Amino acid sequence: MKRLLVVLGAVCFVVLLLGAMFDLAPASVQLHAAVAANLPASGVEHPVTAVLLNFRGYDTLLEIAVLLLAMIVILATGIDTAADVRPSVNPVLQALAKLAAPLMIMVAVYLLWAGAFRPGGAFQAGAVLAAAAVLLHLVELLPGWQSPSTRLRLGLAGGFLVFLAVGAGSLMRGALLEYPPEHAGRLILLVESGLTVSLGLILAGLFLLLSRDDGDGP
Amino acid sequence: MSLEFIFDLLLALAMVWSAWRSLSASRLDRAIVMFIVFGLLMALAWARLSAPDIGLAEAAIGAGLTGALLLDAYGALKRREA
Amino acid sequence: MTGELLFASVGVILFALGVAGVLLIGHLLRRVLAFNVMGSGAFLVLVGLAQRNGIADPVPQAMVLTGIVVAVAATALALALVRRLYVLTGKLELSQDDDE
Amino acid sequence: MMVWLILLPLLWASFAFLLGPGRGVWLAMAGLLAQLWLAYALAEEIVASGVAEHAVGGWGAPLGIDLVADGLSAAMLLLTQCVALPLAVYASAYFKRDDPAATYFWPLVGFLLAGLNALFLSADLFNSYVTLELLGLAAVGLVAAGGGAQQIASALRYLFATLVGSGAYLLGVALIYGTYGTVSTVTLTPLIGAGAPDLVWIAGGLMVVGLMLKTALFPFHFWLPPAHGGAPAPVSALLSAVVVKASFYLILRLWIGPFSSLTVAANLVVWLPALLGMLAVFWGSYQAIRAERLKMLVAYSTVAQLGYLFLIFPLLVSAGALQAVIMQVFAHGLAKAAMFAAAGTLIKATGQDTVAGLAGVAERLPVTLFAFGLAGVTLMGLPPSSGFLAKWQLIELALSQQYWVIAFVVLVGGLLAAVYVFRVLRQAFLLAPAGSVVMPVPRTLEWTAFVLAAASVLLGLRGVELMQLVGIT
Amino acid sequence: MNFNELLPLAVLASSLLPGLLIFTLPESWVGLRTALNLFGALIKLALVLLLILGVQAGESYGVHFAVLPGLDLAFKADALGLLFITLSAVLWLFTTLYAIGYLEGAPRRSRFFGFFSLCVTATMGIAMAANLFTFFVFYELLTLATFPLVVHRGTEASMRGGTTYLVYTLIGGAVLLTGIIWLHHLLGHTDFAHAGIAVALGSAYDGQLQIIFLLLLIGLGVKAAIVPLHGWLPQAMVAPAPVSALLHAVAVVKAGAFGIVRIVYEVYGIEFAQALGLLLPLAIFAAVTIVWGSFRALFQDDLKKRLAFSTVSQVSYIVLGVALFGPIGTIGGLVHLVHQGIMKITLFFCAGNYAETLGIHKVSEMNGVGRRMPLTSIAFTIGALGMMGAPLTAGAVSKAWLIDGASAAGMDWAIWVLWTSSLLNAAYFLPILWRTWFKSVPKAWPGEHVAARGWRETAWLLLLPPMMTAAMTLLAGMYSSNQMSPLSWAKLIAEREYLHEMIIRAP
Repeated sequence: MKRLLVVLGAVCFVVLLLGAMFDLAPASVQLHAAVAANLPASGVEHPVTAVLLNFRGYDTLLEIAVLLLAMIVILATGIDTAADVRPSVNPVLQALAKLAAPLMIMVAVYLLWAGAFRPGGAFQAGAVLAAAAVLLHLVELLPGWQSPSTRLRLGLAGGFLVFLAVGAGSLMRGALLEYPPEHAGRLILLVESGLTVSLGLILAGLFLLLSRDDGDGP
Repeated sequence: MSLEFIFDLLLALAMVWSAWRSLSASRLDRAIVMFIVFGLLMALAWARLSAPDIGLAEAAIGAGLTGALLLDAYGALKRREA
Repeated sequence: MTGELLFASVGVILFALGVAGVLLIGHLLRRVLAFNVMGSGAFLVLVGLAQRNGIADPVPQAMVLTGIVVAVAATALALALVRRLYVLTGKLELSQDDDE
Repeated sequence: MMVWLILLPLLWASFAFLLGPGRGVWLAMAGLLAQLWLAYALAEEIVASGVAEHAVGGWGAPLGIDLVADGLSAAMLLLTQCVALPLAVYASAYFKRDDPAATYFWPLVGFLLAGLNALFLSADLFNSYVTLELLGLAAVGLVAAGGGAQQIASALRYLFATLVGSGAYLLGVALIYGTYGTVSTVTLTPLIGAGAPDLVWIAGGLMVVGLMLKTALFPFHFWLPPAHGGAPAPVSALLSAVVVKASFYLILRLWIGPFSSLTVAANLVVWLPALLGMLAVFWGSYQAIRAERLKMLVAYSTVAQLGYLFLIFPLLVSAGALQAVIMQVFAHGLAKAAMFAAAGTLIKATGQDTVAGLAGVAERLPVTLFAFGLAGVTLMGLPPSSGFLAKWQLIELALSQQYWVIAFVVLVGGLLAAVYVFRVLRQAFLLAPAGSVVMPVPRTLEWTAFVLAAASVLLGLRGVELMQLVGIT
Repeated sequence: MNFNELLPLAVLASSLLPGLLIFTLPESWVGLRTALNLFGALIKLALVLLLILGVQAGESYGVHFAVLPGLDLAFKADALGLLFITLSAVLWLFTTLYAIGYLEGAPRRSRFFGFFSLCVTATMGIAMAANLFTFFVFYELLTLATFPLVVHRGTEASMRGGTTYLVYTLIGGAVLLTGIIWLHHLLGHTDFAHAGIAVALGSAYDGQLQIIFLLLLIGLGVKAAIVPLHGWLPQAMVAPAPVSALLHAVAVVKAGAFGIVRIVYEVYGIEFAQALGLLLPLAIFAAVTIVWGSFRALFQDDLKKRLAFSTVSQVSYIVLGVALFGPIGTIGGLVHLVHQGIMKITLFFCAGNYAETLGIHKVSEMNGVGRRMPLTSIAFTIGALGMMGAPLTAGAVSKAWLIDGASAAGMDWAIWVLWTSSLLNAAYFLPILWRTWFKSVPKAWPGEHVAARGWRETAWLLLLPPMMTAAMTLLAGMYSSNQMSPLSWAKLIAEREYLHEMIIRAP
């Protein structure tokens, strides 16, 4: 009964929405034009990065807060250490992973730097860093986390704190996250570097924390 | 109907199909694999929507990390069951 | 119909599929999948509909990037809770009677 | 000034995280005290010089994000900080050392408050989405933290409800952006006219329904009682007092802001939330009346009290409706915080979470019971309390529109509240059965609950300033 | 804030502050608690005296605060209010003394006296309210503050009584609130004024005003125990004796009756109420209550229950007086507000004494009690005679004015009602008196707690208050023409209500 109702509702919803979507007048506000017009003042050349870190940088600030928060919630939910044994890993794989990890870090740095003028940026770079960590974890070179040490916590929150500091600093001089055009590029790079490290750690942490009940030591 | 549009149409169908399978597959591991496939198709779609940034992020985070998390969770469940 | 609108339509379908999944599926891991499908649907609508005239618009793209990160955070959180529940109870569903 | 209300909790939350598990209480106290002062100063500034705005990044809407603080947001900010500070004091005494629920309590509270404050200030639909997620995940985390199976299960239920809610909201935002090319409420409001395309109606419906789910309006309330009833008392208090109000606030904002021409155009639409609100009042009260567990009773009372908020929608056309609803928000916020805090103390002292186990506590814990009673007075809407003023305003508005049914529901709802409040008081006034043990509890727990309850009553003697503040738009 | 604004607030504070302080006192601090109680009661009495003198000298006392825009918490001390204030302040002193004696050594006294003081504060607020909003605030506060007193004993029986009390009063409160808000909506304010405020609306609103009157009457009728809304009062007799005194004489039923007086005179205005045809139904309700209450009292063996039904009947004398269109009936009703309080409190004090000293709860157990407890029994007899309207008592004065009022208003049937009630009063009181004085002493009392020591048949704090109030019953009856007597005040008030009918003939 419930199934039928939900399916029926979903179908009606799709039909209704599709019907309404197809005869739409052009939007009255064209933000891509505004983005293009203000791009020179944003400090970066890639419009998506400009929106992410300058025009709507505040969204990004809160979004990093969400990510950090999810990390903390996972930490707070309770640690349990049920031990079991994982099949041992092929040493060839380990060697490959050791080779791949530095490469991936280089890719991350490239993506971070490239974000200023072409697709890429802190998110993608952070994701690659995280992927490297996950890889190392899978071949048992990096243990799962128990409860993070102070240094690790600093790494996790560091990027967010840099972002916050930049925000607070700009707020004291004017508006929140208002970069002076001449320093905008450098400030954004600073924020992005911090974010890359922290994002990498947090994203990796999400994985490493979740897989902690596989019995690896701290 | 241009070639591009046919490609888009096929992609769209594949996305809906993979999403459907990822929710309806009877085996959980298949469902997760289908979901990762879905994520990769999403990345393609983003590329088609001239949004390479999202495509990169979707491939790395949406399909990659989420997939890894799901597979790991699946593995943990399996190990516990055993 | 442009490719953009096509993907927006796919988004609508995916959203409906995802919501129906969250409502109907009892298995918590699958429910997480359904939530992700739902989110992807909303993202596709956001970009597809905004770019229906074929011009790339960085603003919704940036929003989707934000949304993806939020979604992965929520997914990780959900998985952590699901796994915790499984450790504590051995169950992967929410029973109906634990309301009271 | 208003931006600091967002940055400050983010700052102390991150530093509390850096300090490590279980740490950060003094950081939080200092931060909360500063926030309270900021919220007060903001309210003063708004009364003196009108609506305050802040263009983040200096760009201004629609390219950038605007923060706007009018009377409504300032009032909500004030309530949030007013409730949060005493509850933080309460929590610091509530959690024992090494309590697993307290490992990362302070960072989570900090993020929660940042989310709330950011939500109240945001004038951007997408930004509101991010704040909603911040808020929702922090709330889920607080419910789940260190809990047993029951708590984790209710946290999961809550998580899926809040995620589906914000998902629907996000799709609505997507449709709005697609239609108009902007998500700034300031830019949108003049653009959306009565003749808006169907898509906008769908978008509005999606957003409102999603937010109703997050506000736990009947019949979307299923997740609230287990989550609020199962969490540690300070968390339940915070969630019931302000967190559910945040999504309601957003509905209200949409209703009187961007979607105002739609809601004015459709006479019948206003009755849908009101109808659900009425059902919520009855259903929530009924469940509270028959609840066996004390915290469940209080949680179902929240379901009922949230119903009152939705009665306002048919009345919004009259002057003074916003004032009435904000008075109700304050009344319930302060009183419910007090009530959950008092319930937590009673449970700690009696060692059991049942209404039946309360016999004799009137003698042993008079201050706590008094707090519970005063909070109950506010919930019943009896004078002199803020709940009474809210009830008065609601009924008068209903009479002026000749919506008898609303006046009737408000009155009957008050009587039903009396049934469940006095159910508790009656039990507490009974003589203690022989051999019952009441453990000593920290004084702080007793008095923080009392302060909150007293505030909810005293506001009933002086609501003029608050009403004046809310009137500034 | 000048003196004339401060004085009403001081009257409120003189019981509120001691009450709040008492809540915080540890149980064992008997001395300080007693001191605070008496200090508050005496200060209040002094303040009330100041008020009386001031009002007689033509001063007006009032103060108001905005609670919401357009909604004021407003107080004034006018002649009508003062009548009630004085009654409550005086009786509060006696009740406090009595309660100190009654509860000696009992548990939970801090809580008891705290709520006790809150009750009196609420009563003062009701008396001094200058608009219906303020009236309602204190009216509900009274409900809340009396509940813990009614259930003070903490037994299941007291809980049942307390629950019944709440069900009646809270529902009544909701109905009253509806009426008040409706009126506020129509008028934009609810300030009490001589000759009423409702008349300003014009005839288009007559129908609505009639409905509002009914709502107000139901709301107030619950506390005034008008039949069929009286069910809570006999149930509430499970409360300790001082609380019964409070309920029956000082505060609760009086608040209802006083509210009806305010509504009729200062919201609708007696002329307008008559024009709307509201007074006759009111009189009929009152008459039914008078007869029904007396009738039910006949069959109660439980002494306090018999007294409770007697209250049901007697309070409606006040309502009847108000409903008799004309100054004489008004005077009768108003003076009975005071007289009933003095007489009924005497009776409840005495009933408490019997119960506390000898364990007597039932009429059938009262044989010969006059010889064991002569002073209490004398006081009881005076009170009972007063209730019957015997000459030289306060009851005689009220009844005479009421009967005259009825004939002046051309409502001769009301005279019959009053006579019937007097006969019934005699029928349920005289057997008690006969048992008390003329039956022989039983071998043992049901439960003798306090031994007689010389003339002190019981604790002196229990003895003093009923003797004082009994004396007042006689004084009010014998010196009714004195300038400070309740009757003179009632005349003063009636003169103000019927400005154009200044000549008030003595009966």
